[in-house]
Amino acid sequence: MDSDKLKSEIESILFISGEPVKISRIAKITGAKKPEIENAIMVLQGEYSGQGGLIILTKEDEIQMATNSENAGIVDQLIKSEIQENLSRAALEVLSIVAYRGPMTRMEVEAIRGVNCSFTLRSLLMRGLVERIENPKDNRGYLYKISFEFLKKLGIDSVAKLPDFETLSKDERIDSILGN
Amino acid sequence: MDSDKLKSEIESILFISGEPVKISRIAKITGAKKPEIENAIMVLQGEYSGQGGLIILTKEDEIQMATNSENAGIVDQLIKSEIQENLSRAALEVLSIVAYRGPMTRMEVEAIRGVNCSFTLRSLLMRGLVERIENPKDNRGYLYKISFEFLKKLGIDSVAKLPDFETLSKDERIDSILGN
Amino acid sequence: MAYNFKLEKFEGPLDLLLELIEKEELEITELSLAHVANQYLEYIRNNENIQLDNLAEFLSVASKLILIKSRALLPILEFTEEEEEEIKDLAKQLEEYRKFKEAAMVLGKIAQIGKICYSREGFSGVRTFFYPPENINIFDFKKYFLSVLSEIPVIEKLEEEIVREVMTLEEKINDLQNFLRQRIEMSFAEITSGATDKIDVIISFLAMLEMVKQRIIDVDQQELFREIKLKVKTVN
Repeated sequence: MDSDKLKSEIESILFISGEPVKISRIAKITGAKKPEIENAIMVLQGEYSGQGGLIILTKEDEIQMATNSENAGIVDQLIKSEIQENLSRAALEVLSIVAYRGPMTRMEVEAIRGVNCSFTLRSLLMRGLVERIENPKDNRGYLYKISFEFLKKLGIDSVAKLPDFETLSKDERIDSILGN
Repeated sequence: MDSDKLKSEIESILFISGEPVKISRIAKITGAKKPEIENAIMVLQGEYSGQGGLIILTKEDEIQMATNSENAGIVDQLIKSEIQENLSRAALEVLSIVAYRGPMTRMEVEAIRGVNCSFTLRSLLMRGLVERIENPKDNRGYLYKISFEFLKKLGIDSVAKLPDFETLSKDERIDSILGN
Repeated sequence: MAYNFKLEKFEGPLDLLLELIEKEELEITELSLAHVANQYLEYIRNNENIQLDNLAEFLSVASKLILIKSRALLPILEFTEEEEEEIKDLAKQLEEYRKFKEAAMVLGKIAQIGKICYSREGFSGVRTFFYPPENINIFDFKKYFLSVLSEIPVIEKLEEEIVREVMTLEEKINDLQNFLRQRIEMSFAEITSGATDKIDVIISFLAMLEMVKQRIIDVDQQELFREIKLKVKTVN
């Protein structure tokens, strides 16, 4: 498929959808292959990373179009935004653990914080800052991971842009067990 | 004002609005002068006139961002796939909550499920399974309820005809979580 | 004891421990943990702000600190492999927690700047279609509603009850003192023979160490792995 055409179609899809869109869904709609799409997204993300008013957020196998965080002050005036509640220290700790180490179970979050986190996780889920998926290894449990809402709140286009992502996302203890 | 900065701000404004925006409104939000804005729009329109997925439409003193008409077929398919997708478990849960407890706010649905439901509610609204009415207690918010059309399709004329409606709609676990 | 954050609210035992170590400008090591153990124990003894649902976690860290501290106080004590592991783990866990506590502060600052990306309302401007799902009936509604109800967390009354039954450290010390005066000499095993759970044993041991420190009692262990004997210190 013509790569400019594909890029153009992805832009249209992201604009209309407004929400995060799965790459597999883009493949289904455009008829393009996954690697082609991933390539087009990479090019698009590069094009949108400048000073322009729009950016493209990526997370795992999903992408979303949003406004450049530099323009937050301007956009703020346009939308009747819900009151941005401040994040408590507990919320920030759980968020940072899930952002750098997720997807992970609640137990794994609690092992790092040393306290029960069910209340904090629930409130983050309700605010949409954290998502949960079923745990493939435990059909009664969940895995928690960061959401697009979180990326948007921090104004970054992917988790890799988090401060010190390379070092903090690594669990030395796990590495040492695996002998790396 | 820096013309690149102004262009960027206009892009953000148009993206978020989706609808036609008056130039005078842009002037008010950005603090730029009208001729500056008209100039920036001309440049933007040039940039958006290519093969890209988004275009900028102007009509008299209004401008709007929209998808390239070349991609109309793709956009139609996106909407169709959104509507015809099978209902997820999350969607079925939200439907049942809104059925037994509606009309209710989004926050209430989320408190009961413990998970953010904005995407799910939006999708149910779009399919006409749920409808929203203005919240008499909060003029910026909405109340959600099962649509009458959907009830008819289910073969009942009121939610009170749902199985065990009397007991289930008054379940004390919900009161405890909503703090009633 | 001189510490000035009695009223501060800590996010948990690790938070408290980290704060104590950082206040003394120490690295996280077994030695520094032993150094701040007293302050930690003092804190949980005096502080009534510890939330009930966190008490068990505070006590679990306390028990590890007691192991560490008792190694310093009673060098003759032998540790099992498991206990050695626990001591090492606490230092590692604290190191790990510190990374994320710092990361959380950085994220908090970024969030506070308010440079938010905004997305559009999903499918805004697209008109609604009535597209009902096939094969769904009103009994499905009941089924899914029941499953939602079953997932609502029940506020646990249980924990409160457990905590109420646990004696405070203060009470335990008084208890031990009275008991000791009657018996003059007894073993740690005897003291804890009436213990109902691990927390009770921990508190007893904690109290014992506290009394050693306050020179109320003498501790004596004849041989490795033998009973620890407690004696009320004879006044010279």
